[in-house]
Amino acid sequence: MFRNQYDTDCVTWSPAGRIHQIEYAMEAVKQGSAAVGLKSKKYVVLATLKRAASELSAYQRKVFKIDDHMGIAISGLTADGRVLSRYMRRECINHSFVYDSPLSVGRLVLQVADKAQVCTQRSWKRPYGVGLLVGGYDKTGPHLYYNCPSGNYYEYKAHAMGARSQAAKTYLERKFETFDDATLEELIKHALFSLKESCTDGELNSKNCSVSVVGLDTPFDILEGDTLKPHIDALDAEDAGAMETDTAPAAPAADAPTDEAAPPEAEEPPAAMES
Amino acid sequence: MIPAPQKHSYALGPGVVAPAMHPEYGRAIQELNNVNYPKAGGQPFVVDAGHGVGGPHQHTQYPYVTGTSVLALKYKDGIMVACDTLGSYGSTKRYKSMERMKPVGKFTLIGASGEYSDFHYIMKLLDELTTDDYCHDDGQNLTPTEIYNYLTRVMYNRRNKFDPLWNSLVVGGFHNGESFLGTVGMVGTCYTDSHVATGFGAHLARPLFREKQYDDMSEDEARALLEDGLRVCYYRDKNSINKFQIAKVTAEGSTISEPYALITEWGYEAFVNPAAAAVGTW
Amino acid sequence: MRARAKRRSNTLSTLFSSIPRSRCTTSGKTSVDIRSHHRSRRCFSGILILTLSYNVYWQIRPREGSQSRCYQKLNNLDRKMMLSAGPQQHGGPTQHASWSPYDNNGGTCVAVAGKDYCVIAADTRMSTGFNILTRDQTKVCKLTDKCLIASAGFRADAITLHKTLQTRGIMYKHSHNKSMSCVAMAQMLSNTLYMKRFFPYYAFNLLGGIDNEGKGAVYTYDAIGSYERTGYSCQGSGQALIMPILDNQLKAVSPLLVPPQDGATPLTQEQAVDLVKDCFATAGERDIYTGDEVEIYVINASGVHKQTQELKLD
Amino acid sequence: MSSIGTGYDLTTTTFSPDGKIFQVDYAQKAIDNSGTAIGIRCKDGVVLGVEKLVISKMLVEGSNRRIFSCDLHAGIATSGLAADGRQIVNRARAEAANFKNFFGDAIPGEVLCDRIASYKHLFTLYGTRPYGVGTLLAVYDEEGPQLYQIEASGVGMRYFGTAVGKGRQGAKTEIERLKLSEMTCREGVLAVAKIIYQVHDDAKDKAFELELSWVCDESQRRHERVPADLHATAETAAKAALEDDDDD
Amino acid sequence: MDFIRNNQSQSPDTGTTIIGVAYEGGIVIGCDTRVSIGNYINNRTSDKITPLAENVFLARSGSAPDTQLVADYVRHLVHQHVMEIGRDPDVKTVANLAMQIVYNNKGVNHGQGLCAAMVCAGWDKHNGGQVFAMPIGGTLLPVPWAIDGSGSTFIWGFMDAEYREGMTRAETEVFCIKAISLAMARDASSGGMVRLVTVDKDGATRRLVTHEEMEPFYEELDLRKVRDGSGGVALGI
Repeated sequence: MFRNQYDTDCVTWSPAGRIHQIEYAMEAVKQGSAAVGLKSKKYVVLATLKRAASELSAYQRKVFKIDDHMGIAISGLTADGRVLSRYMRRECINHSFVYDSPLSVGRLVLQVADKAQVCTQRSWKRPYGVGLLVGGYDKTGPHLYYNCPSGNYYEYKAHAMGARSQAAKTYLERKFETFDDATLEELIKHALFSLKESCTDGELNSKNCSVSVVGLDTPFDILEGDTLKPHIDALDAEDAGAMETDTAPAAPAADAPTDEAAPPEAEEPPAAMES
Repeated sequence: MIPAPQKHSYALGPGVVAPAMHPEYGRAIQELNNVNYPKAGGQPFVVDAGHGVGGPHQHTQYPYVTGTSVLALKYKDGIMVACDTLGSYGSTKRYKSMERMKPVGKFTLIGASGEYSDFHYIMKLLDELTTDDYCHDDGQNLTPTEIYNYLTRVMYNRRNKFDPLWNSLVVGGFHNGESFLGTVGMVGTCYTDSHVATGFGAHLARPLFREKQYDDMSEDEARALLEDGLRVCYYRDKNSINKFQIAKVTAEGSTISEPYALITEWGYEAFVNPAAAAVGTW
Repeated sequence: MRARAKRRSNTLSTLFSSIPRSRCTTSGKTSVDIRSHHRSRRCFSGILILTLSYNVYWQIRPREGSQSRCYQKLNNLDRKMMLSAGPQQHGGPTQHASWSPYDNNGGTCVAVAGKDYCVIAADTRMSTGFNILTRDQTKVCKLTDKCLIASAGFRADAITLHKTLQTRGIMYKHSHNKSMSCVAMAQMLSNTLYMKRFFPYYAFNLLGGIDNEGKGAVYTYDAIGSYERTGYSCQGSGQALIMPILDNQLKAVSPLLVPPQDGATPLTQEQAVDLVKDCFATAGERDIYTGDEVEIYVINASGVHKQTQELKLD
Repeated sequence: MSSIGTGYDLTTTTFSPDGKIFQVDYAQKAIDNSGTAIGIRCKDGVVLGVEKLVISKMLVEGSNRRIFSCDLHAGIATSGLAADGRQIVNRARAEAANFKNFFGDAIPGEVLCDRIASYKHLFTLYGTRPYGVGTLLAVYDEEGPQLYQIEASGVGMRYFGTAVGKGRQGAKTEIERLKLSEMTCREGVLAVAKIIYQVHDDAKDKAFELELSWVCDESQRRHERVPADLHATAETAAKAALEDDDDD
Repeated sequence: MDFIRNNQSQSPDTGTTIIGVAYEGGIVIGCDTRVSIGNYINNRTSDKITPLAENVFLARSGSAPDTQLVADYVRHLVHQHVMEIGRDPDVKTVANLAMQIVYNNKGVNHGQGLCAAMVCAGWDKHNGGQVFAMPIGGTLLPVPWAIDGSGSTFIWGFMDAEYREGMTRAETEVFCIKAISLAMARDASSGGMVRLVTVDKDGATRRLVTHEEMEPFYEELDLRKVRDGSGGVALGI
């Protein structure tokens, strides 16, 4: 791995005006297993791929409920993610204690981002090594945000992060314009389809993935195991059907050229520096 | 001693500080002032800890410049609030153009009876909150209910410190097609209703409201009823003057009228010689 | 110059018993801060120690001859203010303002537990003195799917107590991945009340719900956290009117029995609801703080069900 | 003197032998690589404009703004690291709120500029890195409309018109041609939009969103986004002007 | 010296009359000059009008140390502020600082708060002449005129009846002198002379009016005549 003298802490600018430590922290997000998020006009769906440390271990937790109207999916350092989720929960509780209303998703995301920025500018700290997909529903409707270790945050209509997320992203980029009016069922389906693109070791099943939903009159809920199974089964059924009809756009094979055109490495670092 | 800027958790808004900071507040403030401290975060449950920190204790143990009753009711298009413009000083009618109703954001209105300086302070807290909303510019502004709940916390927590804000507040607003009307007292007593009144008005005007107010009443009816309430208060509350403002909040936003006077009735025949029927009485 | 400095420090010592301290903030503003070290804040614990029973409301008010420092403070108010045409001059000393941190907003709560259900009910009147503040203020708060609390007394305290319990319930759920049981909630309510023992919540609480075995449970409290599981109970302004009826109709289980009994009443759910309605109708006749409407919640295996009953509006 | 590899450019606490603090220069570099932000002071107010580069088509339109209000009467446009920019904005908001709390009135432009500049300067002094963000500050206070620019180094200066970011050179040249003292903000908005479209480099960056804000008499001296219709007009006019240029 | 000893524990109180009146283009702020401890007048020529800035003045009533302290702090803060903004401060800014010090110290003096009833007035280029009433308790109100102090109780009626909008500078000064001397005529705690400060766009002018220049009121002797040897003649009889 290439190294230089400007990349050992986050308080050193490189001559090109970059901060390598932040970019490395963003690499940590890519090491985590994939998570995707997408929204319609009424709902937000987060779907995650869970890893198990060994055959004998349980699958890791990737999704955290923050409040009835909000939840997050994480990729990267789980411990960092838990710290942030605890912080977010506390903020939500505080807010509803004082105002008797749920905290705005955007405002909380902004706070988290500001918190993350502080870690990119102190010699005794390191950036958070975790990316958050925040899905929530508030006064202004459903929102999907991505919080980056750099302290940047973006509001997306659909997004994917984590290992091999580019494949999922490609799927979403192709389809996201149809999400606005999609039903919850369809959204979940799209989430699982896109997640599947990022899944390499084996099949998607109700154990290694989880889906969470939140939206209009729908408190945040995590579908795992048995509650998820029907959706996975429906997916498999449709998958089989799709093979015969419109398989072309969704087929993994079609992704290869796109992947080259926009490799994740090319896209992410400027994102840290920019806008 | 000096007017210290409010330090508060961004999560909770001005006047609201996390309890984790509270025991060692001085240190926490230092950390907040420190550039290195993240300006976000906080823990639950202590509202308005900005008080008595470091500096001397603040206690309004006595109200000085005070306003009397505030009356309010719901009607078809929203809510209507009214009060006079007198700032009493004991029983001196000292300031006669004191506005006791203020808008908070576009769709909420606060009316205050009690100590004016405390009301001023409360408005400062709320202005900080609304300015914050303005700056975020994300379409999320405080709703009347949120303001009401926030004020309840502020009043209650000051009471907990034996340092009450000496006010009874009326919070009225209109949001998402619904009227809101509530009131908060100096110890945090709060309730919402279709009509409310603070101070003397609770005794003098509310019986009228109970009889005549209904949520679908027209604006003219509502105004007439409210003016009846004001008139009764003016007849029987010595700390009131015949100079009133009436305000409403509807889907269009809030408006506060210019001060105006009510026609009062002093022409009853019996008033000429009230003791005529029983000579020797008063 | 010297004389001036002297005057200033004299002033300060009389005013604040401390000297001003300069302090520089990071934003480059220099500001001056005076700190007061007078210990008035502490004195409150002095009087509040009196408040062992839950007659707190009366004992906490300043009494004739009670010379605890904080009330001296209240009484000595504004000697100086007199000189500048302060309000007192006009109103005379009788206008002296004082305040109590408590109010009593009245209201009555009743709860009855059966084998597999719990009924918990409260009226909706909120009053202060002879004034009805509102006729439609719920006193009942849902804490979990299987546990409700009803509180009479000082509304602001009750609201805060309910919010605190709800919040802790959420935190518990976040960290344990399950809701708090009714039994746990009952213990936590006791702890919460006891923690504020020296400045108590002036709230009279009943906690009702279904316990882990599915049995109905009623927990009854005093203001500072002493609590007991019973089969039925009543709290609030109508307590003295309703409790005899309940005792008459139902038999309390002796707390001396070994092993302890849960005390659930033998009534069916419908009978229990009827009994509660009768109780409120009775209290509404004679207690000015009870009236307007009763909200009756039934908690059983199928969830929480609400019904209401009209009371007199007088 | 070259900086790289000398070891004099690794921390803000090190001067190079010829008296430079290279870390500040490097931070400036991050700003220079970022989307252009420009501000002009017209006779009745100040206009801010930003070329916000869009990194993904799945982003929600209008999100991640780079122009912020920091009080009713003051706004900030940032260029450089967005996350750093927000910290500056937070600080500016806190300063404005503190000032209002303390003195009971809106913070004057020069004071706010001063406070932000001091804050940035602090980060060039010790164990932190300088902020990689250039700031344009638009204020309309009792003394009239004012435009300030605060650099990463902590230098704050008042301008009639200025620009930061990638296209700053071209933008400044264009601004110099404007008769700012005779211009209203309505005209200013059109000019700003046009300049941003002109300096945008299609070859390097594809998509961008134009952000416009103003604080002027027409907006009741409040800093707010330019009204949607005017924004649309400005954008159309800018695109048209660009095509005209291409034709020539 | 019983009359002093009995009051030793008390700080001097400026049982006082103070006034501030705005006119088109400026303000007049005025006070009497008496400071007493109990019945003893310990200063008969005091100055209760304190400059807070070049263009803003504070008339103080209440406890002398309390109000002096407030004034000192405000001056300190205003100096810093003036340096930061590089021009004279706005009147409302200065008044707000004074108010905040009073409001934020409600708990001092064993819970009594600062005994400070003041009138703050001045002129600035943004808003012209302004008067702020600052009664005890930390209330701050912009008003066309304000009076305070023990003597003010005697002249509310006069102020209500005689104040009118659109007075000139000279008329306003006469109005203020008359108001204060009326108060001095009935309030034992107010007396001595009348001090005035007039502030307009050209700056502040001080003026001191002695008894001998003042018009006598009901049952008073005309001191103007005492001085010129024509003897004191009771008026209005």
